[in-house]
Amino acid sequence: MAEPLGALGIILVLLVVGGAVFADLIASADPNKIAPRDRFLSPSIDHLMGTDQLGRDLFSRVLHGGRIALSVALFATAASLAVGIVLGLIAGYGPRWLDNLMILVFDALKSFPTVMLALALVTLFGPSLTAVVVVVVLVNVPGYARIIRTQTLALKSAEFVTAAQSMGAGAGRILRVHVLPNVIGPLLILASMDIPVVIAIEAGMSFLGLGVRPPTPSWGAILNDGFTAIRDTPWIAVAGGLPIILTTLGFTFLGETLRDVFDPRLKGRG
Amino acid sequence: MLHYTLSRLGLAVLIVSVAMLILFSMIYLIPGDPAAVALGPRATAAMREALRVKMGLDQPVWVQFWNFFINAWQGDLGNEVLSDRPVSKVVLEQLPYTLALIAGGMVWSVALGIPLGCWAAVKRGSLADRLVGVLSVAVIAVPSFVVAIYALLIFAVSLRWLPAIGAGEPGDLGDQLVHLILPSIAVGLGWVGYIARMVRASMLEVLEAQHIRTARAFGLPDNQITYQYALTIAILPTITLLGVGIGQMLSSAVFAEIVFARPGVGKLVYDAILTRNYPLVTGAVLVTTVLFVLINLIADLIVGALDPRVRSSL
Amino acid sequence: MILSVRDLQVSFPVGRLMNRSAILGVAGVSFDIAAGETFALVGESGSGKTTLARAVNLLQPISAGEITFDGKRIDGLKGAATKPLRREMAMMFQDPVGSLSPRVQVRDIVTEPFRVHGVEADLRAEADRLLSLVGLSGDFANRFPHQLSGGQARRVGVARAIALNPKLIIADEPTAGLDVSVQGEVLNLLNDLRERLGLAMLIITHNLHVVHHVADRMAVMYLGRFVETGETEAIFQAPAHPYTAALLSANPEPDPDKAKDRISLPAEVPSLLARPTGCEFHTRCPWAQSRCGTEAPAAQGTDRRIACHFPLSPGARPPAVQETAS
Amino acid sequence: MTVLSIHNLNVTFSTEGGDLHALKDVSFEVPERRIVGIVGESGCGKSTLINAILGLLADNGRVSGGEMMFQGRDLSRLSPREMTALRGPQIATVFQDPMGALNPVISVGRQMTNIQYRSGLSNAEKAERAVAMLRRVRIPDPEAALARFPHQFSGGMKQRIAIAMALMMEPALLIADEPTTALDATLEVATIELLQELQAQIGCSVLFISHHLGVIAELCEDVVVMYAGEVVERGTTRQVFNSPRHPYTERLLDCDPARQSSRTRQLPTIPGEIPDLRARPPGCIFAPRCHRRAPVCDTPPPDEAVQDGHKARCHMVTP
Repeated sequence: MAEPLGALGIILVLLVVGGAVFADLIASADPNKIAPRDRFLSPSIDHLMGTDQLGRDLFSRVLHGGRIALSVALFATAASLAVGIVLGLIAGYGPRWLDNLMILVFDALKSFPTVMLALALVTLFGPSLTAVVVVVVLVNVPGYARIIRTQTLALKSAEFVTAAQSMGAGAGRILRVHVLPNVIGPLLILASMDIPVVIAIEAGMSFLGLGVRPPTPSWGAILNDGFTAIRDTPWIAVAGGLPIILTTLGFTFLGETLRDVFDPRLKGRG
Repeated sequence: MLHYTLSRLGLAVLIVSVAMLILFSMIYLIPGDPAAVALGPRATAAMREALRVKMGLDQPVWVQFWNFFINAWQGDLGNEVLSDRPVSKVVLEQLPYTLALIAGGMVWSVALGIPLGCWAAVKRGSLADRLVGVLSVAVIAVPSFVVAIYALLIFAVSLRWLPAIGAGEPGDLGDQLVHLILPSIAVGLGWVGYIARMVRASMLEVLEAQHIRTARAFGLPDNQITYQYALTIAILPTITLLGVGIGQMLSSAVFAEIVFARPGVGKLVYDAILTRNYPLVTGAVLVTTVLFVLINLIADLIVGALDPRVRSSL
Repeated sequence: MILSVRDLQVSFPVGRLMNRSAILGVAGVSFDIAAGETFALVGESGSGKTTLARAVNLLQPISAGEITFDGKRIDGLKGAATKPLRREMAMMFQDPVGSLSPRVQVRDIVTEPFRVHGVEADLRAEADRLLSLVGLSGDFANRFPHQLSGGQARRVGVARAIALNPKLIIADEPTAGLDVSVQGEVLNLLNDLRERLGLAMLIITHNLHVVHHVADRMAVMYLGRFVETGETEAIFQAPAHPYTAALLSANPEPDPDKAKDRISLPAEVPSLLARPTGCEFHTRCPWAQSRCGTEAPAAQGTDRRIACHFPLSPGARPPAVQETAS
Repeated sequence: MTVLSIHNLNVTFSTEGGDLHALKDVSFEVPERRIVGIVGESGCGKSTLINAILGLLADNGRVSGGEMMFQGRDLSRLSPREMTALRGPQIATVFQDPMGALNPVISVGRQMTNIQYRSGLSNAEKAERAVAMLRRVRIPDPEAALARFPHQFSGGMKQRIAIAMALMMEPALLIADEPTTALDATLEVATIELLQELQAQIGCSVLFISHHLGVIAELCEDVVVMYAGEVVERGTTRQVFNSPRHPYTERLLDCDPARQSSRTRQLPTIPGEIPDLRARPPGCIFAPRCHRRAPVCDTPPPDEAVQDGHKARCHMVTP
């Protein structure tokens, strides 16, 4: 992958992160302030992206929506990683029957189509950000755990691990010193490349009205507002979709470049 | 091969069973009384109790699960709340629309993705390779529902080239196909990228293999090496990936059906959630899960049939 | 005796559900190693030599037999009970680089036994001491395994093995993957350390010539059994089992005038799933007679034990081969 | 008549750390119907040499000088298409790893008929030739073997199948790249005998690469000793093994434990490491490790002829 792509990725990511962090400074308008007189205004100097059906400033809502998207992405990814690593190490290094059982559960979890799983969960527990995080963890953990498990299994019979066993080292020490440092690198890279996927899940669930609850600004929710009024006020849909596209592209380009730099062996995988 | 087929089949049954257990646990974990939730706030205590007995909620957990499990394997997913029709029947009515959409997305993404990936691998390092690489990554990154909405906005609303909503007139194949174009673009676009990348990566891996070097050392023509010696091996992981891909397309199909107001399982579930029609939701989730497992099973069997190493392993 | 092994068997399950059975990777072997002695196990791939070594090191469960180490029965020990033993018995593995943890510095690799066994020591000083014992300068302490050549990595492996002054070192193919010019270095180092530290060694190798220069006694393995055991020098002077003779001739002196008298073995090594009847070597033995196909030979002798009905006399040549070139 | 004559061959790889001069002024000949051995330790350039001859150098490598004359044509000047036409029918190769050398998803018979695509024979004739060749390498039940896949054969049989494929087209030159290294010692003997026998029948020349001195001594008539990408000594096997003139050859032969017929506790070694090929010393490449080093060794050594056909690249050689 060419370096310029990485640079483009960094710029996009910085824009999105900067916009989210400094949302209050950049956009003076309150993202949730309802102004019935200003409904459906097209983009102008006052409202860079126009306003929605409740007269809220879309530019401000988009920037604040970035906060939701990024924090959900980071938190859910970190949670998936923690759970995935622990379960993967247990499955890979533990007894055979436990491994078989865990793999079966992972496979069963993966056999739910993502959105179907999300729909089922939300039906049962109600729409919320927690539901989004739970869905992301349930979707990611089987994959992460499998990667760690496969590599742990391969390392289990590696000579340097057998050497540590023969020296009398316990399972904890072997996993910590000899296994984890050798398996975590590729997973971190893959997880960083999953950030755009997580952002898409959050936006998608919010689009269906199953994620954040109104009036909290979210890109998916804005997109849904735009979709409802797509024939008359297309700019709302554009305002909701554009940040999703730019963010996922930015993180993907950055992740690809990072992977090529740190771990060329993984090239083209995933 | 028989052993392989049977063990794969057994595994698939096991996975579906565990998936049922997970789904059942989720239902069982619902805070509150499912009967009360199903009947709404205006129901009397007697009505709730009657429904509890009817739903078997008065029995121990394991009996409830066993009943659910046995009934589900027999195709009985309960009745939906609104019209009291069998859930399985309602879901199966909608399934063909979803399958048509997935097939549409799969066909064009395979037809484009495999040649692109092959081409990029053979022309490794060239401008074409890089271009395919960047475009693949880009189309993978953009979520399918955004593609769906933008496609709707551009081709249906602005340009008015293609119809925006519905699945077309029943019986009119041409109209149905026209209505399929935009949704299958939305569903398949990312998969062009996935497939191209996968084919490229596994082609490159195979082309490095010792036996390819041997084939070159025997002076075989490049085309034969690429297509007969390398692609036959490189295609195997791609077939597995396609099995997984159909599961992801089931997800994308939900969005595409909602955005383009198409009938289908996705639209069905979405509407069921809005009307709190829970048996329909869980039933549809189970059906799509079984479908997904079945497709993966088929992909595994195809790989097995194509790979002599698997074929002869008992 | 530092190590006594009696009738050791290791079996592996094979097949699935319906037709499950077991094969014997090690099919009943006995040997002793005295303190300070070097004993070598020689065999080709599939002979069970590595399995045997792993069983002695309790890395592989055994199915029958006894292992006595330093006067104590150790077979059947599990989990924490094996820990004291692991200070006394160190194992070196085949792959010089691959047996070193890739993300750990050499300094921490050679002192890992101290950490594992909670031995209080100045680890920095210990690392320097161990590295200088194996002839590496202190600069190597900061390197990672992939920054070492095969010979250097092997030395680091040796340093780790001797870290806690074990009584026995088990070395699995100590010269595998090394160039001839480096093999000598490693063998010299092992000889040298053995004399200075009074170690006993169990060396596993497929290369007979390695054995010649380091081992006091040796055993030749075929299909999980010893076919010949004895003083190394005596076996090299006059191999008595036909398999030993074939192995010895398979690795000839690089001399164009002498190289031609190899003993060539027809057929391939039989599968452990279908062990031949009688003497298990008879399917490939140029000297085999009808008795060999029906009756298993018992190992004869005390110091020198040979499992063969018709041991070779010194300098024996295979009987005129009837038809190998058809 | 020589089949292959390599003269002052240089191969360079461009790497991130600068140009790597992998082969420097390599010269030797493979006469007709003779078996020439190339011996050297890891990093000596054996594999690069084979890849250069076959025109299969990695993308970052190139022939940067010299010529490789094969039947009157310089291999380094042939187009990829002409090279492809030579590989197989004229120059055949057996590689080291019998496990990976055959395509896992194509049947043995199909692979053996595929490589005869230029022969113009009918499919039945191609299959017949394949069966005949498998019989010659002693594969049991060769007709049935055609329908089987590589994983259904043992390592030794796979290597014999690879040999059968290489010799089926009766090439003028067979390149054998450590064909017995992955095999057990007793199988190695059988494989070498088979190679010897087939070579005599077919009458091809063989370029046999090995790090195993004993095998070279047994099989080869001529030997080329390589060190760090250079040919340091060459001659008939007797000349080189009985009276080595280059200090490296001398030491290498000493190091072989098989040479120490009496038991010793102090085996000879060659101290030091192969130099970085990105920065070759101006003088003799072996000088830093040489026990006979003199000031003159800082200048490039001559390719000194010791006697008829026996040459050593060393200042210290006196004819």
